[in-house]
Order: sequence, then structure tokens, then C-alpha cells
Amino acid sequence: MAVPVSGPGSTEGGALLVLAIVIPVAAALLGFAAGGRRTERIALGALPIGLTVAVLIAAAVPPASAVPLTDGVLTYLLGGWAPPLGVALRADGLSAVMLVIAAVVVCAVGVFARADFAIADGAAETRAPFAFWILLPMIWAGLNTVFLAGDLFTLYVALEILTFAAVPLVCLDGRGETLQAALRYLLFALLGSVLYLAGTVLLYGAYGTLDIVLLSQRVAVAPAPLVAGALMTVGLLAKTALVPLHLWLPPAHAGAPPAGSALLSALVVKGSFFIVVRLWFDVMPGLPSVAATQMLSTLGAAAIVLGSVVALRQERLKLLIAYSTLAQIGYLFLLFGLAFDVDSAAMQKGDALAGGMLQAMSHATAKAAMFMAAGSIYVAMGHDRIAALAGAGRRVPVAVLAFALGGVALAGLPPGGAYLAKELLLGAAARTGQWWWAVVIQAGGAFTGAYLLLVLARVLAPPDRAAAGDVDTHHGRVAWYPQAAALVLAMVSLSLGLVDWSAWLPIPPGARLAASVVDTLAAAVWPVLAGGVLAVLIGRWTTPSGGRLARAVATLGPLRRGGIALGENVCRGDAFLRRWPMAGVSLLALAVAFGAALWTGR
Amino acid sequence: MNEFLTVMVGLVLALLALGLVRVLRGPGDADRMMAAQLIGTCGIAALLLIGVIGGTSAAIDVALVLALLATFAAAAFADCARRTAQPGGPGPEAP
Amino acid sequence: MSEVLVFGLCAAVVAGLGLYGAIVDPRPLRKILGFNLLGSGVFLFFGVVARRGAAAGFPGDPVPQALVITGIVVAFSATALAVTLLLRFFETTGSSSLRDGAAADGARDTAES
Amino acid sequence: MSVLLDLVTIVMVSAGMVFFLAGTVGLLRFPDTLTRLHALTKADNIGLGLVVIGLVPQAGSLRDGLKLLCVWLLVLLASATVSQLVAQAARREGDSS
Amino acid sequence: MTIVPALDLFVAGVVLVVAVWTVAVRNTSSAVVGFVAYGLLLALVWVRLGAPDVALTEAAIGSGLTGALLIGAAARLRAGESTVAAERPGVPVRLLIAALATVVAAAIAGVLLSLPDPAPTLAPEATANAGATGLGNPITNVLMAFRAMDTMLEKVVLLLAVLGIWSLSPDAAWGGRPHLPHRAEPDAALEFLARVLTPVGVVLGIAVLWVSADHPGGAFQGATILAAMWLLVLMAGLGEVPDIGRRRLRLALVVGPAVFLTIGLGGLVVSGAFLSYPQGFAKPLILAIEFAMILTVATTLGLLVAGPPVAGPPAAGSAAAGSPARRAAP
Repeated sequence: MAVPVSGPGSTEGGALLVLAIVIPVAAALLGFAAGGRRTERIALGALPIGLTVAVLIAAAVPPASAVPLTDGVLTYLLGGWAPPLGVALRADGLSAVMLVIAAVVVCAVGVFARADFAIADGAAETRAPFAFWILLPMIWAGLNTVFLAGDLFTLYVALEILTFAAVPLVCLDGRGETLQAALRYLLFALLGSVLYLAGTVLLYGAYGTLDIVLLSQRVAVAPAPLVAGALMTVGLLAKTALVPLHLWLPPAHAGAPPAGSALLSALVVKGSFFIVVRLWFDVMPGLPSVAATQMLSTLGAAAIVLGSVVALRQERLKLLIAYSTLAQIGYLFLLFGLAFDVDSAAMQKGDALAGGMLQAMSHATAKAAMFMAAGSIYVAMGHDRIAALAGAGRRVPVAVLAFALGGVALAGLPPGGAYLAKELLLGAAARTGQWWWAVVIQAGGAFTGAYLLLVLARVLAPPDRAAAGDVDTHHGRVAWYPQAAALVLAMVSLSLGLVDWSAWLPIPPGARLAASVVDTLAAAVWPVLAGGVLAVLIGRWTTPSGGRLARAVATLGPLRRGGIALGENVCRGDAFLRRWPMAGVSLLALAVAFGAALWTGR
Repeated sequence: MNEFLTVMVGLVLALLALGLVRVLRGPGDADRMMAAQLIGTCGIAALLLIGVIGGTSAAIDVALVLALLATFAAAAFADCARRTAQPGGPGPEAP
Repeated sequence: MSEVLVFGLCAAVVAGLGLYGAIVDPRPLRKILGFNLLGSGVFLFFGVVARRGAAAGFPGDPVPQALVITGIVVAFSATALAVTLLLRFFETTGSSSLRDGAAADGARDTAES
Repeated sequence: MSVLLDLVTIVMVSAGMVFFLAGTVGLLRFPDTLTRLHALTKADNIGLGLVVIGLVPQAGSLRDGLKLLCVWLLVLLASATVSQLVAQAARREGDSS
Repeated sequence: MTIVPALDLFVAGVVLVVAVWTVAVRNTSSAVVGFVAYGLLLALVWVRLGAPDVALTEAAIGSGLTGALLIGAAARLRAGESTVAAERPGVPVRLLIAALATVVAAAIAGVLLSLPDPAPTLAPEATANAGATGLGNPITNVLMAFRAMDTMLEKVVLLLAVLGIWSLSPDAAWGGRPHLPHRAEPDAALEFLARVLTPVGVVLGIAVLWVSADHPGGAFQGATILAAMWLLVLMAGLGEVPDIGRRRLRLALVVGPAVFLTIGLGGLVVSGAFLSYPQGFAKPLILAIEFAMILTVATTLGLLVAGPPVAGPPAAGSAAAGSPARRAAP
């Protein structure tokens, strides 16, 4: 058939991109039609196939470090129609690594979920397992489409698939709180996606296409792309729950079942973040201004502080991890301030972007491991009140180990992916002379260490004799494979630092990491030390009654009271920001602020 | 001819607006149900006239669908009003 | 070209109204109505952009019009999901408020349902 | 010939407009729901019928003309039954409030 | 001629008045009625903008089905209305939000004025490539050939919405049936309306689909009309929604995207690209997809309005009473 190919046609590895989307969609459709036990088998069967396709794509992506989206990339023209009329699928280094990480996390969650959502053979089909085993491949299909689609409207439909698959996951257990959390999530996410759509229509009105590559060639500084950029960015921030647009995330991620929380925190949030990166680095790299990028990074820094401090004040483990997600999302957005090159006034695909993406990858694996471990702890202890988790270490040692390793990887200790990401971001901060982001990055590591130590101190404590009596010891038997899945993911996150990512991520060759022993040692010790101090000061823990520790705490008296006061104020600020009218005001105010910031850059 | 039809459309829309204000403000639900019916008649007349003015012959298909769906909406209103007026009342256990 | 201007401004005003309604009104059903208004405003803008691109014998550029049809169906399924979620939340807890504590104190059945 | 057709259109559509006017004035002036319903469904329908008849000569092809008449028949059928439903609702509301 | 702009101004004016009414009015039920009126009036605007296909979609889905959905919800939420309405934010916050919303709307309107004058358009390209599918209607070409991926993904979104709604049912009701509460004594007028209107609706729905090859129409618009007729039949009590566990219902919900996917993969093998159609076979294949699509979308839209399953599953083996009257969905 005369394929009207203008511009880069389908490269030979292109068919893999189609498979990456078609396999999860087919699994979901087959599962829906088959029903009963076959739904679970079909979903589990699709996991390895999808993983191999993701790995093949990562292998097929031509190694190109800091190259624009056009040539170092796998392309596939859907239906044979070239953009601007048709839709193209494209996979560059960024999407390849995100595809692999998404596949790994989905497989691990699939193994973990067999414990909660197993459908017994011959048993009648029940609601939650049937829904879960279709939502899992649907979330995967939505994510793969987000990573591969080359057209802004296809990205919109992919975002809707992601949101529509995530919302039922939040209220799968049907309690009042989770239904309210799901409703708040859906309504706010829909506001976000309509703002994104408003941005796409302005771009189409100005340039007659929605294809990313063609737009990057046509976008110039004009009112249409500026307003479109502001609206789309704010819409995507609402779906990524960056502070102050985070009203829906903590209750939603804490209320979902463990497998659901792992998917939501690790992957669903990364979808809209990836589109923000696509938007600023590929669609309109020349448009952002110093003000806009600094504002985005400032929001990230605010998210780190607010998320971490409120996490330290939480009483329930799942809420603590949910607020930790809030903080880590802020961490991801630091890359924008660092990646803006002042003299060329454009976003540079360099070590900052590589660091940000690496942080996203290590957060995805580590956070999924932590939520799965928290799920196992909940089953073993019957509750997740942190204060009463003493003795969990004995009951589910593998899960607690997974939690610890995940936390360690997240805090940025070598050889974790977050450590490599931190080094890249610090390198970018040093290169561009923005020392304040270096301070924020170190503080982020310290805060992560803080709430990790807080939980570990409690979980590893010997079961106190008095409490052991009333809690019946055989509360819940936890099978081995859910804990193993969490442990594997934590190990993966911890080993991401050892891989040489320069084939996929734009790591400039000059940024070889200073592998000196002193640096790595300092990087290892800092989060633990500073974290300990922060945990003692702000963390929520009851002062032990007698003994040396009590006297030590007494000397800290005023500091401790100051810390607690700070913590309380931040919690009140968080509650204030998470009221619906205030979130709406923040949404619109940010849209106006981004529009103004981009306008100043003209 | 088009000028005449345009004036007519303006008139129909004016009558539609007046009727809508009265119906939407109506005290009871029954009054508001008439809004769908009002649009069924005035709206479709305006649509047919606009179709002729703009020359789009497809406006007649739109009018057909509009008539069908306005009826469906009015039936849905009536059915819903009748259901809530049942002894069960509009409480959450009504369905 | 007048209808492009008139309906373009109408679309922007409706989008503003939708935004206002979706954020200010505390009742979730009114927020869903606001979201629908905002969505129809953005789709109207797609129609205006399509009308501006009328060429080659068509009264409007077919690509944005096709996007609008897809968008309307997605917006309807979003509304259906949101309305059902709201009704289920109202049945379970007896309150339809999005305020933080509302679900907890209004919860009829205990947490361990 | 076309002048005659145009004349027919003008006369019919104007007549239709008169009925629409009557329907709307009835809608505004009548005291309660049932009488307003009466004005709405009866007068407006005839108005629409006349407008449709007025537009048949303007229609491009015979098929369009027939479809125009179908529109009117559909609206006639619909308004007959819907007025019943609305009347039931109004009566139920009347005795319950 | 100066009269036409006045007409547009007037249509836009009426639409805006109804939109302001929908946001401003106190009582939610009248806000929903206002929204239905707004949706139907929007069809006029779409005809003025030269997009009859979208006018069909907006009138059918935008106001018909959404109106039925919202009016039912408004009635059932009326009990809890007053408590929540009290949480209205204070005047300063409302003014701030109004100001910010105005700025955003003004920014969008401002961009409209600054759009380039020879408006960039894909209409010429759409006509140039229309030969590949042999279809006259450009929008069907775009939906089914050039951007077939969006249409296929959108059906996945519809299926997800149905699954999301079903997953909101109580555990005991799984496998049961969502039923529109029709009352004991049948309502003569509604039953008459359903008996007479449904055949007309089904014929019109199929016609809108069949015509869509060359004239405005489409599978979605046809499916919406069929869904509206099915709901009318259910409301009149002449039929029952099948249990959600029934294999036929599940297949009906999946056949649309499944056929689209298989023909797409066939295109990958036969004519070199996913979602492409072999030369000369485009029209029959597209019509086959559209017929599968109309069946799925009609069933899906009906189920979206019908809601989650409420009654428990039927006793084993009891046939579903009163198989639904004449309509395309099983």
C-alpha cells in the first residue's frame, strides 16, 4: 500500500512498540470476557511476555546520549500514516528505561497480589479479584502508551486510561473513607486532564499538529504555546499531586489495598510526570524561562519539606509512606531548575535530566517494595499503627528487610539508583552554580533517612511483654512469595546504581562519578546521621520512661518542643492546603503564575 | 430569503429564551421538566432554520436525533420524578 | 469569520464558568456539572479551531472534530464513573461532603466492613 | 416557480412564528402548570409543523423533505406522551405539596 | 450580511444565559435541567460551526444520556443536599476563584485572537489521503483510519468505566443485575412511548451508522441512540438488564475493541502497519469494525447509566425473566 511517509518512517524495531501496548490491552479484554479464574491466569500470563517486549525495546533503542528526539529513536507510524495526519509511536532512551521499570514493578506487584486477590479454582467469581486482575493490565497499557505515544491527544487518552484504572483501585475495599478518597482523586484528576486538553487545543490552533516532533520544530515564542504550556503543565501537576495540588494523594494511596498502593505510588504518578518531562524537553525546549523552571523546582523543594515533615508526624505506616511519595515527587521536579541552560535559554538534556529519571526509576522500585512490605506487616500485625508495630521484625522478617532495603535505597545510600541520581543532580547543581538545590537534595536524603529510621526503630524493637498478651500472636499468616516479591524489588532498586545507564539516559561522559571512598562513605553516612537527628527532633515517638535515653532526651527538651511545634504547624498547613477550595485556588493561581513566568522569559 | 429566515431564527430563539426563563424558574419539578419539551419544539425549529440558512442538509439528521433525545430526557425526568415521589422517597435506599 | 470570534469567546466564558462551578461549589454533583461545562467549553474551542481551518471543500477541519467526538465520549464515561462513585459514597456514609473528616464521622458501617 | 415556493415558505414560516408567539405568551401568562403545559405542547407543535411545511420547498431533495416531515411527526408523538407524563408529575406534586 | 453575526451572537447569548443559570442556581435538580437545556442548545452551536457530526454527538451523549444520569443522581442526593451546601467557601475565597477563573478564560480567549491568520489545517491532507479508505465522510476517515489508535484506546476507556462502575457494587451483589427501579404498576404513557419510540430509535440509530460512510453520522452517535432506546425500554419496565455475569453480556462489551484489535493486527501482518487496511478492503473492514463498535458502545453506554449491580445473582439456572425487547444489544 502506498504508505505516505513524510519524515522518518517506521524503523525496523518499531513493531515491538505496538506489542508493548497491544499485549496488556489484549490481556485485559480476554480477562474481561473470560471471567472467573481465567482472568487471573491471563493477567499473570501476560506479565512475562510484556517484560520481554520491554527489555527487547530497551535493547533495540539505538544508544544516543544527549540527542534530540528525532534521530536516536525507535519510531512506528500507526496505520502507516505519517504525522501530522497520523499518530506515531516513539521510544527514546527515557521511554525505554521507564518501560522496563514499569514492567518489572508490574510483574512484582502481580506476584505479590496473588496472595490477596487469588481466585480459587472453580470458586464463583468475586468482585475485588476480578476487578484487580483487569485493572493491573489496564494500568500497564496506559503507562506503556504514555511512554510511547508521540501525539499529545493520544497521551490525553492514555492519561484517562491511567486515571480510570487507578480510581477503582483506590476504593476496591468499598469503605467510606476510600470511596471519598477515590471521589476526590477522580474529580481533581479530571480537572487536571481538562486543563491539559485546553492546552492541546491551543497548540493545535497555532501549529495545526499535535505530534511532538513536528511541534518541537514549529513552536516559537508566541502567546498560544505560552498559555498552552502553562495550562498543560498545571493540569499534569494536578495529576502528579505536586504540592500544593496534592489534596487527593495521601488518603488515596493509603486507602488502597497494598498491591494497589504499590501500583499507584510507584507507577501511576510517574505517567503524568513523564509527560511534563516530554512537554518541557521535547515539545517546547526553547520556551521555559529561568522564572518558570526555578518555580517548578521550588514547588519540588516545598514538596520535599512538607511531605517529609508530615510523614514524620504520621501515626499509620501506610499514610507515612504515602506522604513519603509526596516528598519523592517533589524530589523528581528538582531536575527542571538544574536542566535549564541560562546562556542557550533552553532545556538541556544532560545530567540533570538523567538524575531525575534515575530518581524516578529508583523511587518506583523502592516505593513499590515499601508498600508491599507494609501490606505484609499489616496482615501480620492486624493493624498499621506505627507506635504498636514492635515485634513485626520477628513475625515477617523478610518483609521488614525489604522495607529497610527499600528505604535505604530511597535515602540515597550507595549503591542505590537514588545515590547515582543524587550524584548526577549534585553534579548539575555544582556545574550551574545553583548551590541551593544541592542543599535541598541533601536535605531530601536526610528526611528520607529520618522517617526510615523512625519506622525501623519501632519495627525492629523487641515485642514489649505487656502488649504481646492482648494481640493474638497468630493474627495473619503471611505467605513467603509476597515478601519475596517486595525483597526482589528492593534489591533491584538498590542495584540500579551499578548499571551503566549512559546508553539510555543523557549522562554526559564528563560526569564520571567520583568513586573515591571518602565520597561514597560520606554519601552513606550523611542520610543516616542527619536522618537520626531529624527523627529525634520532629518524629512522633513517646519518650522512653527511665534509663539513660530519658536523661539524654531531657537535655534536648527545648529543641524537641520546637521540633514538635514546627511539625504541628506544617501539618496544619498541609491540612489547609488539602481543603478543596484552597486546592482549586492553588490550581488556578499556579496556572496564572506559570503563564506569567513563561511570559517573562519572552 | 436567507435574511427572512435569519430574522425568523432570531425570533424563535427570543421566544425560546423567554420560555426557558419562565420554565427554569418554575416552582415545581413538573415545570422544569417542560424545559426539555420546550427545546424539543422551539430548539428544533431554530435548528431547521439554521440548517437551511447555513446550507448544511445534515441539520435535519441532527433535528431528528435532537427530537428523539429531548423526548428521552423528558421521559427520564418524568420517570425519576415519579420514582422519587413513591412512598420510598428519595432516600438512598430508594433504588 | 464572525462565528469563529463569537463562539470562541463563548467557549472561553463557558470554560471559565465551568472552572468556577467545579471549584467553588462544595456539592460533588455540582462539581461534576462544572467539569462537564468546562469540558464542553474546551470542546467548543476545538470546534472553533476546526472552523478556522475550513478548507478543501469541508466546512471545518475534520481532525479536531474527530478529537471532539472522542473527547465527548471520554468525558461522558468520566461523568458516569464519578456519579456512580458519588452515589455509592452517599449510600455508604450518608454524607456527600468532600471535607476531610466527613467520611469518618458520617460513616454508618464500621471500618471493618 | 421558485418565487412561488419562496412565497409559500415566507407565509408558512410566519404563520408558524405566530403560533410560537402564542405558545410562549401562553407559557408566560398562564397561572398554573397544567395550563402552561397545554400552551406549550399544543401551540408550539403547530408552530413547528408550519415551520416544517414552510421549509419543505427549501429542502434540497425529496429525501430531505420527507425527513423534515418525519421530524415533525416524531415531535408530535413525543410531546403527546411527554405532556401526559408531565401532567401526572404536576398532579402528583399538586396533591403532595 | 450583517444579520448572520447577530444570529450567532444571539445563539451564543442564549447558551451563555443557560450556562450561568446552571452554575448559579441553588437547587441541584434545576441545575441539571439547565444543563440538559444547555446541551441541546449546544447542538445548535455545533451546526453553526459546520460540524453536524459533533452536533449529533453533543445532543445525544452530552445532554440526553448525561441528563438522564445526572437527574437520577440529583434526586437521590437531595436528602444530603443541605448539609453539604453549608460548606460553601466564604465570599473572599469565591471572589478570588472567580477572578482567577476569569484570568484563565481571558488568557484562552486572548490566544484565540492571536492565532495565525492562514489557520493551519489538515483538511487538504485529509482529502488527499481519503482515497485510501474510499469513505466520503472525512471525520469517519480520521476516526477509523488516520487516528484509529485514539478510537481503539477510547473503547478501552469505555470498558474501564463499566468495570469501574461494576467494581463499586456491594460484594454480595456481584453477578447480579443493575436494575433501573421500575415500579409495580406500569405507567401507561411511558410504556406506550417505549413501545412506539423504540423501533423508530433503533432504525434511526442503524441509519446514522450506515450513513456515516459518506454523510455526517457515526458509530458513536448511532450507539447513543440505541442506548437511549434500551434505557427507555428499561424505564418502561418492558425489559431487564441482563446479569453482569452472563457470558453474552461480557462478549458484547468486549467485541468492539476485540474486533478493532484483531483487524489492526491483521493489518500489521497483511498491509505492513498496525491498524492499516489492505488496499481496496478498507471500506468493508471499517464497516465491520463499526458494526462491532455500535453493539459494544450501545451496551456500554446503557450499562453506564444503569449503574452497578444491585440485586444479588439469580438462583442458579433461572432464565433472566423478560428478555429485553427489540434492540441491538443481546
